Amino acid sequence: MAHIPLNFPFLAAALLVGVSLYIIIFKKNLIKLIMGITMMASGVNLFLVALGYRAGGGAPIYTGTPEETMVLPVPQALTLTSIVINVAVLALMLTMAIHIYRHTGSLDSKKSRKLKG
Amino acid sequence: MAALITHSPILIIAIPLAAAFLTPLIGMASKKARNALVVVSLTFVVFLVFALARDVVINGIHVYTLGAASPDLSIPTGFMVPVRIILEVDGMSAFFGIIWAIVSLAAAIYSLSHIASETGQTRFYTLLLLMVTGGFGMMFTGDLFNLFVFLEIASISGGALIAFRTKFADTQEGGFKYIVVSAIAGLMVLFATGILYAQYNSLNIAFLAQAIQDNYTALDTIALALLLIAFAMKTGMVPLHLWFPDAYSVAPASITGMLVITSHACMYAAFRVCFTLYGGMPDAPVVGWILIVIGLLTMFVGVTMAVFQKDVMRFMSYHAISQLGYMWLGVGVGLAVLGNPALVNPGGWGREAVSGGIFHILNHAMYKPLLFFTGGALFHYTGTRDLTKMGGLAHKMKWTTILYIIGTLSISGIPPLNGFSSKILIYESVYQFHPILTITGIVVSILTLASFTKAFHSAFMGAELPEYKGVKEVPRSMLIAMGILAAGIVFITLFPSLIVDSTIHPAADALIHQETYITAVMGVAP
Amino acid sequence: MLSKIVRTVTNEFMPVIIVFGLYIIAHGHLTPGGGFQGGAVIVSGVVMLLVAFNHQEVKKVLRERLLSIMESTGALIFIGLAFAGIGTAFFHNLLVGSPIFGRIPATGPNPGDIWTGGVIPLMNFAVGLKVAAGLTAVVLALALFSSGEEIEE
Amino acid sequence: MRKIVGLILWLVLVAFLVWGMQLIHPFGYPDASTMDDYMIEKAQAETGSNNVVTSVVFDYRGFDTLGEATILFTAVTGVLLLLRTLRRKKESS
Repeated sequence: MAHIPLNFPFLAAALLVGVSLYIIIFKKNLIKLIMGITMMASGVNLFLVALGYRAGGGAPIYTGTPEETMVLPVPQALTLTSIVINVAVLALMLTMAIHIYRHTGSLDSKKSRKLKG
Repeated sequence: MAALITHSPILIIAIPLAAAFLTPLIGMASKKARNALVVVSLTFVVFLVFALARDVVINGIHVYTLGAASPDLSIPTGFMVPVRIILEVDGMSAFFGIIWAIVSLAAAIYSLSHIASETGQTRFYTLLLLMVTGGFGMMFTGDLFNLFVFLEIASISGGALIAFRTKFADTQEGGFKYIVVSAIAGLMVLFATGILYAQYNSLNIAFLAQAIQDNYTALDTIALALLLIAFAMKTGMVPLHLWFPDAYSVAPASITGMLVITSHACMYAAFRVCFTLYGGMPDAPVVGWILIVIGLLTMFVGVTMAVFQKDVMRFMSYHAISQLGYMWLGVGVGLAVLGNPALVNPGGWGREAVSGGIFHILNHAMYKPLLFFTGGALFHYTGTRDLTKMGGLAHKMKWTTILYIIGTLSISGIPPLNGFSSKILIYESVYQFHPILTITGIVVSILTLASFTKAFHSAFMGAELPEYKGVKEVPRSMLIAMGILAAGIVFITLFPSLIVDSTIHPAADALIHQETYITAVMGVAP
Repeated sequence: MLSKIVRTVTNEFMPVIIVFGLYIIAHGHLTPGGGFQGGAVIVSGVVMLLVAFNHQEVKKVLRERLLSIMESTGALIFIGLAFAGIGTAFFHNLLVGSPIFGRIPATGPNPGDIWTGGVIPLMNFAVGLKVAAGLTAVVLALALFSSGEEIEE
Repeated sequence: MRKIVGLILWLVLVAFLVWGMQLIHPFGYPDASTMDDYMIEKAQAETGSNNVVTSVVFDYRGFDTLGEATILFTAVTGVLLLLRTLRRKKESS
């Protein structure tokens, strides 16, 4: 495979993180904020998994596979861990968003802000 | 006993974890057994931590390889690179471990009566134990990805505990902000981990440190920036501090005390990154200067914001931010002069600056949870956190008043107390770097004393208010918890030089001498 | 509650989903998959039940207390297996070479043998139990929560 | 004003990241793979597992997985803790 001039997979991951950072900084809706964080997690996961790819490599599993080069296994394990962690964070954030909505009747982080500082 | 010491790094992490998994099962059967399990497991951990710390000071760094044929086999035989996850406990980790063990035990004891009347207690204690696990994991691990995992354990359990009192809206907002900040910080750490992994194909801190020392690239700078921003965000450094008082003021008081130490754990991670991982980099002075400037800003902004607060917990949270600035200042000065061996070796003021910063962490970890606990005691009976509504509580809560005074004198650095001994260490050494730093420190200290006196006056002094006729002294377990921390303060006050020689200097040396950390895992280069 | 067709299809598919989840868990050390993935597959079946049936009925079958016990048990088995290796080092895979799951496969590509992997298959089962019970509890709690809102307003 | 400062900061951050991505090794050709090659080579003999990813997840980096399971446990406990009051209200009504 020829050398890719712009390193597209990594670039895609960086742009995904960038877009999600924009959402996190500028959007006021709590659900949009949560979506931004989930997108950022996807970007980071994409980055991790792309790191482990070896040109022409197959999955690092020996069961019934032909002899071939294998991609790096560690990034896949890290991605697996990071996905589960993000599910956990997502569940907790949604629960709190539900509670905030119940207390204030709004998902707008500007309106629901009772605290100063 | 020798086997216990060998396995103690993992036992300290695994015992609270196993206890956390057991708590829901035992909590169904009996509340007393559950409380006993929590207290007993944490007490056992305290003993293990002290034994481990003693051994680390005497025998040097402890390395524990998980799953290997032998715990000290950090690199597989006939191979050059560490493969498995390695726990690495040096003077710095052991020092933080001691703090975390003591404060978490005190917080657990404090909770026994502080949340006795609320629902969901079993889950509360489960999360508390999980938070303890997360903190210890962060402090003891020698693996960058493992650090991220434990950072997430500590933050998720912390966020859920902040939102424990679901009937108030502000707890939910505080918890939400905490979780969001932690999630973003965690993802940044993960991104940086990925960048380092891409270059060196390893996740071990010691291996990466060696690789970075040999070959410093632009990508390393990006990773350093991401890691520093993430950890600074989690500790509440000034441009990124807005979430900090919101989250810390609404949690149950026992949890606030623990959250202060998780801040310190993130600070530990930042120090580990600056000194150990990036200790061999050429632009350490630049990073040192950044830490100094931000430290000064943090000190000043924190204390000025605190002066205007009416909510007792918010008031103390802003003071926590301000105190964290002292530690960044002391350690930042040490980092700025790291390249000069004459200054960071024994006797040099660079080493004293780092020691001062670290000593201040110990003192802060004793008096700030104590102050938060007294704030919680006020809330426990008055049901309000508003200082203007309190008054005359000294008549009813004598012990709480005395403990509050101890904490106040300590945080303001009044001479005989422990806060003074660490601040003087910082002032003296930092003066030789630049006098203006010391002057700012003293000004902040005076402002701290002034605002705490004002708060003391409005809460405790004055005539008894009619609405607080029924207020009693706080329950015994809360007094015991506060007593543990106050005893720590008194002990440090009485024997400052003993503490500095036996724990602070080993911790500072562990930070300064990157090479000992590396050789403990990688072995001596042939 | 949805129409009869949906409910019947759900009833028929539920065992298939559970078996598929168990397959993914059991073959975690041979093919892509493992405890987390298989547990998530089983939870997807529970979500299907929640969509098709009234969640009150689902709650009658899956009690929160039971789920909590299952989750803690799974976690305890996992950490127990990790503790079992502490004679050498925490997390040491002590079953490699033993009669239970102890066979060592030939190096290089091979057809695969279920009795390999040491503690790995056991850990997969523990994690699968934990994930299935834990995520079910979360999904149920959120579903019951939203139904509570509907009733109140 | 605040918005403009935020926008500038964001642009700097994104430019920083995009620039950094160009410095990473070309996609598909990792710079170093010593640790991973060790695992691919030795996983079958040391852990008995044909699936190298599983052997990494449960053996070489098993402690991470314990942490991962713990995080899930934490989140489940946290969610059930936070939703407790509301469900009690519903049951009583």
